[in-house]
Amino acid sequence: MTKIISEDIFIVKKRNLKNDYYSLVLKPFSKIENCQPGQFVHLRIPSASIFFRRAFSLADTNAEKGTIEIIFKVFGRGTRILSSFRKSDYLNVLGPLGVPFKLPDKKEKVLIAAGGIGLPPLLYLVAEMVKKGYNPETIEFFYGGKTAADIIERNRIKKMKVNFHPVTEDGSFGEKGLITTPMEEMILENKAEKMKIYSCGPEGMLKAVNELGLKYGIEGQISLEAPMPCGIGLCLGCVVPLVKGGHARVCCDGPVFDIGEVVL
Amino acid sequence: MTKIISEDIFIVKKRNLKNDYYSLVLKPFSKIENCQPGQFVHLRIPSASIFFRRAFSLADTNAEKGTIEIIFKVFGRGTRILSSFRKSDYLNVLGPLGVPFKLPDKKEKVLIAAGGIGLPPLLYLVAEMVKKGYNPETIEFFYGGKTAADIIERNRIKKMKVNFHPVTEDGSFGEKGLITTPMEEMILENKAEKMKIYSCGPEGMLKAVNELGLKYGIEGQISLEAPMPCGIGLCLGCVVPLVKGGHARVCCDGPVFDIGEVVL
Amino acid sequence: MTPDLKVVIAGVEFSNPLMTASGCCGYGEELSEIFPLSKLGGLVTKSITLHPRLGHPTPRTAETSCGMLNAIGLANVGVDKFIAEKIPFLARQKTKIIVNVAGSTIKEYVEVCARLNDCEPIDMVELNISCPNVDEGGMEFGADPKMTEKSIRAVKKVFQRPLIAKLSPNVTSIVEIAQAAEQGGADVLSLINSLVGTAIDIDTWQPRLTNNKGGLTGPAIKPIALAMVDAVYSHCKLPIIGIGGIASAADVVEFMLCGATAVEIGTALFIQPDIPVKIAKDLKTYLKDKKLTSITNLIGKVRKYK
Amino acid sequence: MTPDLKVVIAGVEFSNPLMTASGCCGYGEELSEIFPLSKLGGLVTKSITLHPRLGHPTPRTAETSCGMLNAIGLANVGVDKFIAEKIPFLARQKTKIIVNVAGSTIKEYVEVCARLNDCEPIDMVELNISCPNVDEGGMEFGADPKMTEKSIRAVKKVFQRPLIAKLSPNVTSIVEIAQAAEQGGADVLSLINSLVGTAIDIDTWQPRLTNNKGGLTGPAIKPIALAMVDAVYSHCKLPIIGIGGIASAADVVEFMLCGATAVEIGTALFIQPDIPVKIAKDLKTYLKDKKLTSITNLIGKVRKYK
Ligand SMILES: Cc1cc2nc3c(=O)[nH]c(=O)nc-3n(C[C@H](O)[C@H](O)[C@H](O)COP(=O)(O)OP(=O)(O)OC[C@H]3O[C@@H](n4cnc5c(N)ncnc54)[C@H](O)[C@@H]3O)c2cc1C
Ligand SMILES: Cc1cc2nc3c(=O)[nH]c(=O)nc-3n(C[C@H](O)[C@H](O)[C@H](O)COP(=O)(O)OP(=O)(O)OC[C@H]3O[C@@H](n4cnc5c(N)ncnc54)[C@H](O)[C@@H]3O)c2cc1C
Ligand SMILES: Cc1cc2nc3c(=O)[nH]c(=O)nc-3n(C[C@H](O)[C@H](O)[C@H](O)COP(=O)(O)O)c2cc1C
Ligand SMILES: Cc1cc2nc3c(=O)[nH]c(=O)nc-3n(C[C@H](O)[C@H](O)[C@H](O)COP(=O)(O)O)c2cc1C
Ligand code: FES
Ligand code: FES
Repeated sequence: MTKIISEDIFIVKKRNLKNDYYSLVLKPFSKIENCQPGQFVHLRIPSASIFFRRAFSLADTNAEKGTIEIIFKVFGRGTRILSSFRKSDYLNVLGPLGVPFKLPDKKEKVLIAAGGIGLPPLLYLVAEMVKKGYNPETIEFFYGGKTAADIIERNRIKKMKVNFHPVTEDGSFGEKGLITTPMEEMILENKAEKMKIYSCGPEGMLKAVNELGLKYGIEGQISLEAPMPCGIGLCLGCVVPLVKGGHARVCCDGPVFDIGEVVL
Repeated sequence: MTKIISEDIFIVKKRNLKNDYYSLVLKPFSKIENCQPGQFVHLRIPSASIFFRRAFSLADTNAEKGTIEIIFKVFGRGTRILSSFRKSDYLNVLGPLGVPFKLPDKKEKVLIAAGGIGLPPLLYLVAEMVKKGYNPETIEFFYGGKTAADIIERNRIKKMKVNFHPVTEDGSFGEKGLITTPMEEMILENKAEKMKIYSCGPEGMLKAVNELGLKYGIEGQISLEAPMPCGIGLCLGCVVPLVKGGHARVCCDGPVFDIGEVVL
Repeated sequence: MTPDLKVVIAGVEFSNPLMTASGCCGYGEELSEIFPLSKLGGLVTKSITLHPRLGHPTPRTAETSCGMLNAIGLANVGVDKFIAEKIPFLARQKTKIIVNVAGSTIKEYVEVCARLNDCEPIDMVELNISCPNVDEGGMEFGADPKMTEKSIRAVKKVFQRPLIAKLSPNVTSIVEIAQAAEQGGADVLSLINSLVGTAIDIDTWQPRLTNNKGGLTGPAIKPIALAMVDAVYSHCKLPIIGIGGIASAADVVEFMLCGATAVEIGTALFIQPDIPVKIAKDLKTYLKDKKLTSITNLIGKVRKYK
Repeated sequence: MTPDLKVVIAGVEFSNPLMTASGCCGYGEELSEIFPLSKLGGLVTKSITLHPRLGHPTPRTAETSCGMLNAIGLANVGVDKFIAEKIPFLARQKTKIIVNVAGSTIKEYVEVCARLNDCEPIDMVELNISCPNVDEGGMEFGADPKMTEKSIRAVKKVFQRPLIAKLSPNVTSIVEIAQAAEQGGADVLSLINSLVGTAIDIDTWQPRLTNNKGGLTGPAIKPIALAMVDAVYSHCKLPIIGIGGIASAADVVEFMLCGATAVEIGTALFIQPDIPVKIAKDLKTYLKDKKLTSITNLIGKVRKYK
């Protein structure tokens, strides 16, 4: 049995979450049992101006219903066209792809660091942890955006009963500034505890989070983006340099890497 | 004011006429007042595998509603994708294009010779004639297809009260054979009358109709098809040789030509 | 302040850098039913030859992935009829008129250009030394530096206004050909013409073109054209007109950043005949966003990696 | 009766004419998670060089209209690690193994091929004398008939199994290069490699590739590749492996009608990694419809216009 499949699956639910943010629920995905948080799917967008597939992190899966969810923001041509798709349209999905997050020990404090459209894989990670019996009170959910409009799915996060720390650059929702400031405060206040960081978001943020982890010796993982022609390790188009030397492919050696592993 | 326009217009009605035959009604088309039978529109089909526009004869127009109708048969990639479009989708339409049919004298007997998907422009022509007060009894509507399934819009033809002569190659509907046989009989029976022929259909049929016209000295017009990259006379990709020498562009010197004018 | 789209090439001022490419706008009449030709910086006519030509039989175009093949075969009315019947219309249009000239011998080029020299409304001639669709020569001129230089030098003697050499991409080094054209006295370079290609009908096993092969054009070839403009700009002093797959303002910006002073739009006209009007509008918006006052600020400004 | 997809090239039998192209299937491991490699006639590895290479920094790919640009820069593990770590996996696959070799000097090609000669599971070597993405040479070999002949002759001395010369399309006459390769002793020709191209980011004004330019591949280039296969088939006796934009069974049929005995599929794998399996199935259907018993009935059977 192959581990990865490419198949046409249907949009069963489409939601416009806020402004340019959308959620698509798709089914039936044959490899639903293989999916883990941190993995992504590669979608083919049938249009004249789109040649490559586009990568989207799994934002959730539902094994009983056979559904997967992706959440995206309209960014360029591909996502614009994707946002025009409707319920009962189908898309060709290749996946699940990439190396998933390694779950923390149950005793550890977990710092989630989501930035902008880096949210989806972390939503899935936390949902999975809660489902697996992790205590949501040990999960500190930092989520930063430019402005209030970039903090989506607030109720979904609150429902998971984690400690929610929204941060916006303009202070229009939650704390004002960048998430690394309250994160560093949290780290300093809880020096005695064992902690793990999980992060996904814009490059600048990942860099800051990576440094934070290195500075305080906190282990954790970050999920990277890269241009991904194939998504499965064939083309070598998505490489990042490794601290130990050499290159790693973001699509199949990642997208999840340990803090301190890659040169950012 | 330019004579031709390119604009996005909406599908307001889609009908699956029979098997692979579809009708699309589109609006609002700004140049509706300019449209005449024999003219066509050039549709852009937004898809990765379709580069050129595709030409479709006007099958009807409704000036009050601002709608145009096209009727097509799924033939290749373009028409297959077109058949997947739905109500409220929009298409970019370039038109109206080409030289229309010249209407006959009101006293003349009119022989319509439609073959397969050559029907749409002739439907429009006859509807327009009836609207303009031509006596439908003087219109002999020959319409040939491979089999019964290829004779579409029968009620629509009957409602126009013309003399309907369906012909199928396998005899599954109407007379058996090719339309030129009953047409020739009709010509021989009505030698005394002045007649005009209007035809659109597959190449072989047009050739036979053209010869019929020449043989009996009956004037008329045929509407041709050709590969049409631009549809407006820019590329010279659609030329046919003329009997008098030289080339004519099917898209803008045609698609309607006089019997005896082009080398078939 | 609205940004300025004006560009000057070999002393001739164009109201914007957008021209229609040879063979893609006939002699302008049809396009003028879609938009006023004054919206164009310039119009380049279908290739004119000494004698009228019918070209190859239909099918002489074929659809390909993001592009097309054509083997029209230089169908045109011939220089005399062109001057008598087409120039009067063109002369009335408020746009620059560039006549594209093709031939199968140097003598033919010279003869056509000599007649055009006496025709006042013509602003420039573009020498098609690169058409892949005629057996008699066309292509060979453009593939051989010596022939390129020689033919241009000969034409320069009889045609007094600016001369554009239109280069073929079907060569090992377009820079070498560009330099030969410069040597021969060309005032401007335009590139690229179409790339040799073919397509087969898998039902009939026949080529999709009666000429068996043709020229590939359209968005498919844009990256190739862009790399060639970039290479020629780095090795030649002449102003460049970029051609190949242009279908948007973004494409025009790319070509200008790589060194083009103006562009020609070909195949895109078949898909969207009013595209030059939209591109001109979008270019203004782009320049405004970038806080640039003149489109000439873009020319050759690509910021290459070291 | 199921039609036979088997083809024989230089004495080696392939279960079908479908191979994966160099640089588009790594060393086979990843693809084997999508479908069993036995479904392929053959697999062509990423270019192997004497020493390991990291290639150019990211971004080293860019999307284009119906195609892509890449300037990976021959990233590979080097011949020693390839033999030690990749060959054991490849040897277990029930498909033909073709190792693509690149170098910047003839000596390097020879050294790599000598080591591969001792490596039993390898069925053929494909000499990449045409990669546009390295400054040190690659490209020049393939653009110059003399260098082509010389490098192939040198490799033939050390590599005893069939040798494929992979040709560059960035030349005035690919026929001339093909004949030089034949002269040098190549057993098979494969064509085409990618076409030099570039793309610019109009926001940053930087090229989309850190190497400033790259190679254009994918459906966009298919008509060019097809015309080159056709030209080489008409002027050379060697068997041809067709490459360039193949993404469907129809594409394979076109290439074979133009003279290819087999094909390599590259970029299409990135869009639809299981495409070779679908193509093999569709080819059988096509042959059945056409009442042909063997796919070899297609080779060179294009019915050209006179
Ligand atoms: C592992 C991973 C997970 C992701 N998860 C999400 C998610 O959950 N939600 C979300 O909104 N976004 C996600 N993204 C980003 C998403 O793929 C981008 O939004 C998308 O690529 C931008 O696409 P676009 O077509 O809208 O923009 P475009 O402007 O069309 O593309 C952006 C630019 O990137 C280039 N590009 C796009 N795709 C590729 C490619 N595959 N290879 C090379 N160049 C390319 C385009 O050519 C263009 O220049 C993820 C990306 C990765 C790598
Ligand atoms: C004036 C005119 C009026 C028409 N009216 C109708 C009508 O009313 N109803 C109807 O069903 N059909 C009509 N057609 C035919 C219709 O355009 C064809 O069905 C269509 O071109 C086939 O398209 P396809 O995409 O389904 O097939 P495809 O298989 O995609 O195309 C058929 C073949 O023709 C080629 N081709 C398609 N379009 C072009 C082009 N523009 N230039 C060059 N080659 C091209 C394709 O490359 C392909 O090889 C008309 C054609 C013309 C010229
Ligand atoms: C149908 C067609 C006809 C053409 N005829 C000519 C011609 O007569 N002379 C010429 O120099 N170029 C001719 N060309 C080439 C174009 O001028 C242009 O160089 C080429 O199409 C690339 O630009 P594009 O991709 O924008 O179309 C023709 C192109 C097409 C598509
Ligand atoms: C990402 C990428 C990497 C490539 N690397 C190599 C290579 O290392 N050696 C080589 O000979 N060709 C290489 N090629 C060229 C392909 O083998 C093939 O010749 C070309 O892509 C055309 O085929 P296609 O259009 O099917 O992709 C590469 C192509 C791509 C897209
Ligand atoms: S995207 Fe192709 S190797 Fe990662
Ligand atoms: S289709 Fe272009 S001239 Fe007729």
